[in-house]
Amino acid sequence: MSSVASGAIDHHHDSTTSTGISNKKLLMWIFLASDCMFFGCLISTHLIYRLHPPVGTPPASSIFSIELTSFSTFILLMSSLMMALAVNAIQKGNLKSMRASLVLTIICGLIFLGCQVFEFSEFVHVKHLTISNSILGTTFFTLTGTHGIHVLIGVIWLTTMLIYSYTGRLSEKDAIDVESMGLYWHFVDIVWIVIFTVVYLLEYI
Amino acid sequence: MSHSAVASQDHGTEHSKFELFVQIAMLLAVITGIEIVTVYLPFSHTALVTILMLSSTVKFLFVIFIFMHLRWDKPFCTVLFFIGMVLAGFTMWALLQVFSAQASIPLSSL
Amino acid sequence: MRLHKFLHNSFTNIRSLGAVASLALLSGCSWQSLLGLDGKQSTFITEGPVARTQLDLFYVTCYVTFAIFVIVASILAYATIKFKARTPAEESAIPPEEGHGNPLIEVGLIAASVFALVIIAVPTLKGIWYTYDVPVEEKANAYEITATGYQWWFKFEYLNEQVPGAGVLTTGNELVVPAGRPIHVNLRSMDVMHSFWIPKLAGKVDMIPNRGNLLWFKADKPGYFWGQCAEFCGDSHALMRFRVIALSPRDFNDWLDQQSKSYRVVASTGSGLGKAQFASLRSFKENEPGVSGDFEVSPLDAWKAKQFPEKNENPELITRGMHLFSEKTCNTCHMIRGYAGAVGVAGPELTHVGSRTTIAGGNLDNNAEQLQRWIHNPGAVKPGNKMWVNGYLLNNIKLTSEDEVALVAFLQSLK
Amino acid sequence: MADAITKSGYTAHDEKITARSSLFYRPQAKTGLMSWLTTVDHKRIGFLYGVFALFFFLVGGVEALLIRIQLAVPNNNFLSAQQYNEMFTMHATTMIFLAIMPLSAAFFNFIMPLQIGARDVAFPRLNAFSLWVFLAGAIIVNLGWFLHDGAPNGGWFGYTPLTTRAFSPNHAIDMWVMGLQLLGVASIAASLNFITTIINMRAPGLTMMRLPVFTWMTLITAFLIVLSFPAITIALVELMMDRSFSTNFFEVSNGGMPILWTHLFWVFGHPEVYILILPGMGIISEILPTFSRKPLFGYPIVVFSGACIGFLGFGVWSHHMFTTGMGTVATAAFAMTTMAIAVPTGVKIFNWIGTIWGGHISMRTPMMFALGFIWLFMFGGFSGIMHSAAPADAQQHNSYFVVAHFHYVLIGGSLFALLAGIHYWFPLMFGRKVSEFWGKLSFWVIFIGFNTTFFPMHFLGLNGMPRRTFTYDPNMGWNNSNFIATIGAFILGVGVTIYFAVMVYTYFKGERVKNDPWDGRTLEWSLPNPVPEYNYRVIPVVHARDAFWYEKQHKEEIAAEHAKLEKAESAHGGIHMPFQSIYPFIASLGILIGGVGVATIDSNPDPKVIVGKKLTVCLIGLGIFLYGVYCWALEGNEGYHLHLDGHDSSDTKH
Ligand code: HEA
Ligand code: HEA
Ligand code: HEC
Ligand code: CUA
Ligand SMILES: [Cu+2]
Repeated sequence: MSSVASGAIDHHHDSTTSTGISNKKLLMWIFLASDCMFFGCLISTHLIYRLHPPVGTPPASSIFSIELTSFSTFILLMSSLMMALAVNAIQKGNLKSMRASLVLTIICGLIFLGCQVFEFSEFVHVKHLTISNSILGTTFFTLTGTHGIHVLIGVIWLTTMLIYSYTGRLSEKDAIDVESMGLYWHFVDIVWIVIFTVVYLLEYI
Repeated sequence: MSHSAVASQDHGTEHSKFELFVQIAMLLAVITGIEIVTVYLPFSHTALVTILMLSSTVKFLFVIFIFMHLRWDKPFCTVLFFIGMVLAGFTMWALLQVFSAQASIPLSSL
Repeated sequence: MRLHKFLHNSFTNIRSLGAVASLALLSGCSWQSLLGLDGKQSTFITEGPVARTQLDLFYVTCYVTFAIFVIVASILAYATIKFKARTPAEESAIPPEEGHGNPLIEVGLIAASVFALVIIAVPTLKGIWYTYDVPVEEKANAYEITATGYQWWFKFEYLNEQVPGAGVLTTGNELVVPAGRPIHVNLRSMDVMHSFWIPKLAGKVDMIPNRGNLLWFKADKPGYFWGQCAEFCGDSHALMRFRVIALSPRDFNDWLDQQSKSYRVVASTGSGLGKAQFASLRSFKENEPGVSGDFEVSPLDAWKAKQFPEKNENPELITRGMHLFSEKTCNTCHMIRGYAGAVGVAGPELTHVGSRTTIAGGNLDNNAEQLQRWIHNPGAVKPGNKMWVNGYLLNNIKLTSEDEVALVAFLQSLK
Repeated sequence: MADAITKSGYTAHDEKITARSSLFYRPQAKTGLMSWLTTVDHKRIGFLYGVFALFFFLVGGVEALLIRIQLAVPNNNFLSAQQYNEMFTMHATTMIFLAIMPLSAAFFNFIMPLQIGARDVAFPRLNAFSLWVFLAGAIIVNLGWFLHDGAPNGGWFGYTPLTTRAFSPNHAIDMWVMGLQLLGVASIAASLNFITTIINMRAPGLTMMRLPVFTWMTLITAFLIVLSFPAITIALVELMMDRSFSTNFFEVSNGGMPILWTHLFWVFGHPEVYILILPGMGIISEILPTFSRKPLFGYPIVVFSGACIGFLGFGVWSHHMFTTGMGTVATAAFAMTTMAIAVPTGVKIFNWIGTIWGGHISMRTPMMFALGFIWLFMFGGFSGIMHSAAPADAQQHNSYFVVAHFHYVLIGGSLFALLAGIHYWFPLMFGRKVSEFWGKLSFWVIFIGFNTTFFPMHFLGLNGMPRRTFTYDPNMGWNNSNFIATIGAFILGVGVTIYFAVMVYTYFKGERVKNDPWDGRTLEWSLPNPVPEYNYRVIPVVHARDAFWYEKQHKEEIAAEHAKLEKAESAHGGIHMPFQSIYPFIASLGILIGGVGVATIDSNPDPKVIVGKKLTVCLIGLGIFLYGVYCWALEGNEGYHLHLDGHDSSDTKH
C-alpha cells in the first residue's frame, strides 16, 4: 500500500467509514430520500388536479391505454430484476454475467422508453391530449415525462458503465459503483410502481 | 485510522439470492396483474382504493428491501431513506387533505 | 448630589408625562392616539366583532409572551451580570464544575411552555371558527356582496340588488354596506392574487384566481373605513386601496335606490361654451399626494355631501364631456348604465362615479383637479395602470385640456 | 488567505503522480487564480463561500438601504414603483439565498470537517462543484440589474399568477426561476456531501452523541435542505413550464390553481427559515460553553430539540397562508403545529441560559453577539407565536408586523449568530484576532441600529401599514415610525461597515494569536492556526463530548496515544490528499452559460428557424457542461500521499 503514491482514495476511505456503509452508497440513499420528496410533490400536483378536474375534462380512462401501460410496467419490473442480478454478479466478481445482465437492463429500459414515446405520440396525435390544451395533459406529461427523463438518465448511466466494464475502468472491485447505480435504477422503478397505481389504475375505478 | 475500520459489507450470505430475486420479480409481476384485474371488479370505491394502495405499498417495500438490499444493509440506510419517504408521504397526504377540503374546490370545477 | 438631581428630574418628568396621559384620557383621547397608534388603518381600533375578536386574541398572545419574556429575560439578565468574569484573573480561574443538565428542570420548563401555549391555543381555535364565516344565528340577516380584485382596483357586486336590464348592481372602489348587519363578501380575482383588508372591521382574506374565498364583517355603527390590498400584485400594489362606507339601514336603502338608477343626464341648455370656462391644467409631480382623508368634516359627512350634484354645474361642458366619453373610447372599458355603448367591463363602473369620495382605487380625492390629473395621465398616478397601458397607449387616446375639463365635468355630474 | 494556507500547508508534490495521470490535466497550483478555481480543499471552498456571501450581504444591505430611503418620507419618489419592487425582491432573494445560506455553508465547509476530525469532506470535487454552481445561480439571479428587462420583481416567494408569462412577460422572472433552480442544485449537492461526511467520516470514538452541536445542526440543516428544496424545484419547474411551454399549472382558464404554487413554495419556504436559523443555533451552542467555560447544559436535549424543530418544520408551512381561506380545520391544524414549535425552541433558549448559569463568563465579542442573539431571537420568536394565532395573523399578515418578525429572527437570529461565528473562528481561520474594542463597538452599533430599525415596524404593521408598498400617504399615521426606521437602518449600516472594516483590517494587520486563543472545547481548536491543508497530522481519537477540553485535561495520555497513532498512520502510507480538479468549475461554467441562455435570450418566434440564438447558447452551455462532467468522471478520484516529518512537512516517496 505504502509504495503506491497515488490511487483511488475513495476506496480506501470507503472501507473505513464510521458506519461501515460506503460513502457512495450513503450519498445515493440520501439522494433517493430527497428524490422521494421531488416525486412526492409532482405526484401531489397531479393528484390535486385530478381531485377536482375542471368541468368538461374528458375521463382519463378514455385516453389511457391500460394494455400498453401494463406491458411497460412489466418491462420495468423485469429491468429491475436484471439490475439486481447485475449487482449480484459483480459482487461475486462475475464481470461477464454482470455485463449480460446490464445489457438486458438497458434493453428493458429502452423498451420502456419506446413505449412511452409511442404512448405520448398516440395521446397527442390520436387522443388530442397535449401538454398545453388541458390541465390533465399538463400534469400527466410533466409527471410521466420527468419519470421518463429519469429512466433516460439511467439508461445512459448503465450504458456508460457497460462500456467501462470493457475498457477496464470498471472491474470487480468497483462493485459499489454498480450498486449505487442499481439503487438509482430500482428507485426509478418504485416511482413507476406508484405512478402506475395512482395515475393509471385509479382512473379505472 | 485503520483500526476504526468496520468490516466491509458482508455479502457472504447470498448463495441463493439469484433465485430469490427471480421469485420476487415474479411475485411483483403477479401482484401487478392482480391490481390490473381488481380495478374492473365490482367492489366499492374505497375498497378498491385501499386494495390498490396496499398492493403498491407491498411492491414498493419488496423492491426497496430485496432488490435494493435494504434487508441486508445496515439499518441506517433504511432509516435514511425512510426519513425522506415518510416526510414525502406525509406532505402528499397533507396536501391532498388541504386540497380536498370544501374551501379548496376550484371555481373552474364548480 | 448630581445623581439626586438626575433622579429628581426624571421623577418630575415621569410625573408630568403621567399628567399628560391622564389629561389626555380625561379629554377623551385614547392610549392609541397617545402612542400614535390610531391611524386610519389601525388594528387597535376596532369597529366590528370580527376585528375585535382578532384584537382580543392578539392581546392574549401579548400577555402570555410578555409574561414569559419578563421571566426568561430577567433570568438571562441576572445570569449574565452575576456570572460575568470581571477581571482577567476571574476569567482564567479554574473553570466551574462540568454540569451536563438536569432533566427535571427541562421537563418542568417544557410543561410550562405547553401550558402557556394552551392559553393561546384555546382562544385561537375559537377565533378561527368565529371569524371564518357569519355565525349561524345571524346567517339569515347577512348581506351578500361579491368583491373582485383587478390590477389595481376592486369591483363590488351587490348580489341581492337586481338592476332592471343590467344585472346586479355593480360599483367600484367604494364599498357601501349597511351597518349592524353581517356582511358576507365573496372574494374573487380576475388576474393575480390580491387581498381584501379593512383593518378596523376585519382581518384580511386573499382574493385568489380560481378560488372561492369569503370573508365576513360587521360594522357596529355607520362609519367610513380605509381598506387596502394586502397581497403584492404588481407595480401599483401600494396604490390599490379602497374605502368602506357603512350606513344606517335607512341611508343604505336610499343609497341603493339612487345607485339603481341609470346615469344622471344633465340637459344641455343650448348656449355655447366660452373659452374662459376651461380651467387651466395644474401640472402634478410624480407621486405627489392627492389623497383623501383630511376631510374638513367627518369622512362620513364628506361622503354624504358627495351624493348631491355639484353646485356650479355647467350643462354645456357636461354634455360635451358626455360625447367625448364615447369619442375617446372611454366607453369600451367603462360601463355607464343608460349611456348607449358604455358597456366596457375592463375598468370600474362609472354610472355614479361622481358620488364617490375617491377615485382610482382610493388614491385620489374625487374633485375636479384630481379627476383631471387622473384622466390626463393615469400612468403617472398609478404606474403600470391598465387604463394607461391598455387604453391610452393602445388606443392612442389623446386629450386636450379642453377635453379633459369637459370629461371631468361629465364625470363629476354622475351622482 | 492564499498565503496563509500555502505557508501553513504542504506545498510540494509528487512528480511520479503527475506523470501517471498525464492524460488529464491535474492542476497543482497552490497559489494564484488557478489554485482557487481548482481547489478541492474544504477550507478554501469555505473561505470562498464566505467571501461571496459577505459580498452579497453588502449588496443586499445596499438594497435594504435604498428601500429605507424610499420609505423615509411619505410619497417619496426616490425609487419608481418598478424599481422598488425589484429592490425588495432582490433584497430578500439576495439576503436569504446569497448571503445567509452561503455564509452558513462557509462554516459548514470550514468548521464541520475540523470538528469531526476529518481531512476533507466525503466528495471534495462535488463540494467544489456546489460552490461554483452556487456562484452561477447567484450571477443569473442578479443578471437582470444589467439587462434591459430589469431585475426580478415578483417578491421573494414569487406568487403565481403574477409571475406567469401573462403578468410578467419579460425575462426578469425567468432569470429568477433559473437562478433559484441552480441555487437549489448547489445546495442539495452540498448537503448530500455534508450528510455523508458527518455520518461517515467522523474520527474514531466520535459517536453521534459526542458530535459538537454545530456539527449536529449542520447535519439537521443539510437534511432540511435535501428534503425541502425538491418542493421548490418542482414549483419552479412547473412555473418554468408554464412560462416556456404554455402548460396550465397556474393557468386559470384551463383549470390551473395558483394556490398550488403557494403551497409548494411554503412546503419549501418554512423549512427554509429553519435552514437559516439552525446553523446559527449551532454556532451559539459552541460559543456559549466556550466563553462560560462550562459544557453545554443538556446536550442531548439541545440536539434532540434541534431535530424536533427540523422535523416539525415540515408540518407548519400553511401558517404563511392563514389568509388564503384554507377552511377552519386546516387553519386550526397548522396553527397548532406552529405553536408546538415554540416548545423545542424554548428548550434551546432555556438550555443556553442554563449553560451560562454558574459559568465564568468572559465577555468577548463573540459572546456579546451570542447573548445578543438570545435576546433578539427570543423576541422574534414571540412575534412568531403571535402570528401563529391565526385570527390575529389575519391582521398581521403581509403587514410590517411580519417584516418586524422575520427581521428579528433573521438578523437578530441568523445574522447575529453568523457574525458571532466569524469573530469566534477568525483566529482559527487566519491566525489573527479582532480587536476587542472595535468588535464590541460594532456590536453595540449594530445592536442599537437594528432595534431602532425594526422595533417600530411592529407598530407600523399593527397600525395598518402593508408591506411591499413603495409609497404611503402622509395622513396614515406612519410617518414617524418610518422615519425612525430609516435612521435606524443607517445606524445599522454604520455598524455593519465598522464590522467589516475591522475584519478586513484584522485580516491584513490584526494581532497574531497563539493556537486555541479562547481555550476552546471542540476538536478544531486542537489544530494550529491557520489550519494546514491536511488538517490533522494524525486523525485523533475522541474520548469525550468536548473532545479537545478532554485532551487538555489528559495531556499525557493523549500525547502517548498521538505518537502511536502517528506511527500507525505513516506505516499506512501517510496522509491521503485528493488531487485538485478544474472540471467541477468547467461543468459549472457550462451550467452558467446554458442557464443564461435559457433564462435571458429570446427564442426565435418563428418555429421554422429553430436554431435561434437561444438554442445555440444553450447547446454551447450543455456541451461545456457535459465535457466537464465527462472529464470529471474519467479523471478519477485519485490523490497523493503526504508524509510529514516532525514539524516540517516534507515529501517522501516509498
Ligand atoms: C430565521 C428564520 C425564522 C424563524 C426561526 C422563525 C420562527 C418562527 N416563525 Fe417565522 N417567519 C420567517 C422567518 C423565521 N421565522 C420569515 C422570513 C417569515 C416571512 C416570510 C415572508 O412572508 O416573506 C416568517 C413568517 C412567519 C409567519 C407568517 C406570518 C404571515 O405572513 O402572516 C408565521 C405564522 O405563524 C411565523 C411563525 C413563526 C414561529 C411560531 C416561529 C417559531 O419557531 C419561534 C419559536 C421561538 C420562540 C417562541 C421564542 C423562544 C421560546 C421560549 C422562550 C419558550 C417559551 C415560549 C412560549 C411558550 C411562547 N413566521
Ligand atoms: C436574512 C435576511 C435579511 C436581512 C439580513 C435583511 C436586512 C435588512 N432588511 Fe430586509 N427583508 C428580508 C430579509 C432580510 N433583510 C426579506 C426576506 C424580506 C421580504 C421581501 C419580500 O417582501 O419579498 C425583507 C424585506 C425588507 C423590508 C420590507 C420591504 C417591503 O415589504 O416593502 C425592509 C424595509 O425596511 C427591509 C429592511 C432591511 C434592512 C434595513 C436590513 C439591514 O439589516 C441591512 C443591513 C446591512 C447594511 C445596511 C449594509 C451595509 C453596507 C453598507 C453601509 C455599504 C457598504 C457598501 C459597499 C462597500 C459596496 N427588508
Ligand atoms: C383600457 C381600458 C380603459 C380605457 C380606454 C379607459 N379606462 Fe378609465 N379605467 C380603466 C381601469 C382599468 C381603471 C381602474 C384603474 C385603477 O384604479 O387601477 C380605470 C379608472 C377610471 C376612473 C376612476 C374610477 C374609480 O372609481 O376609481 C375614471 C374616472 C376613469 N377611468 C375615466 C376614464 C375616462 C374619462 C376615459 C377616457 C378618456 C377612460 N377612463 C378610458 C380602464 C380604462
Ligand atoms: Cu392587489 Cu395588491
Ligand atoms: Cu414559516
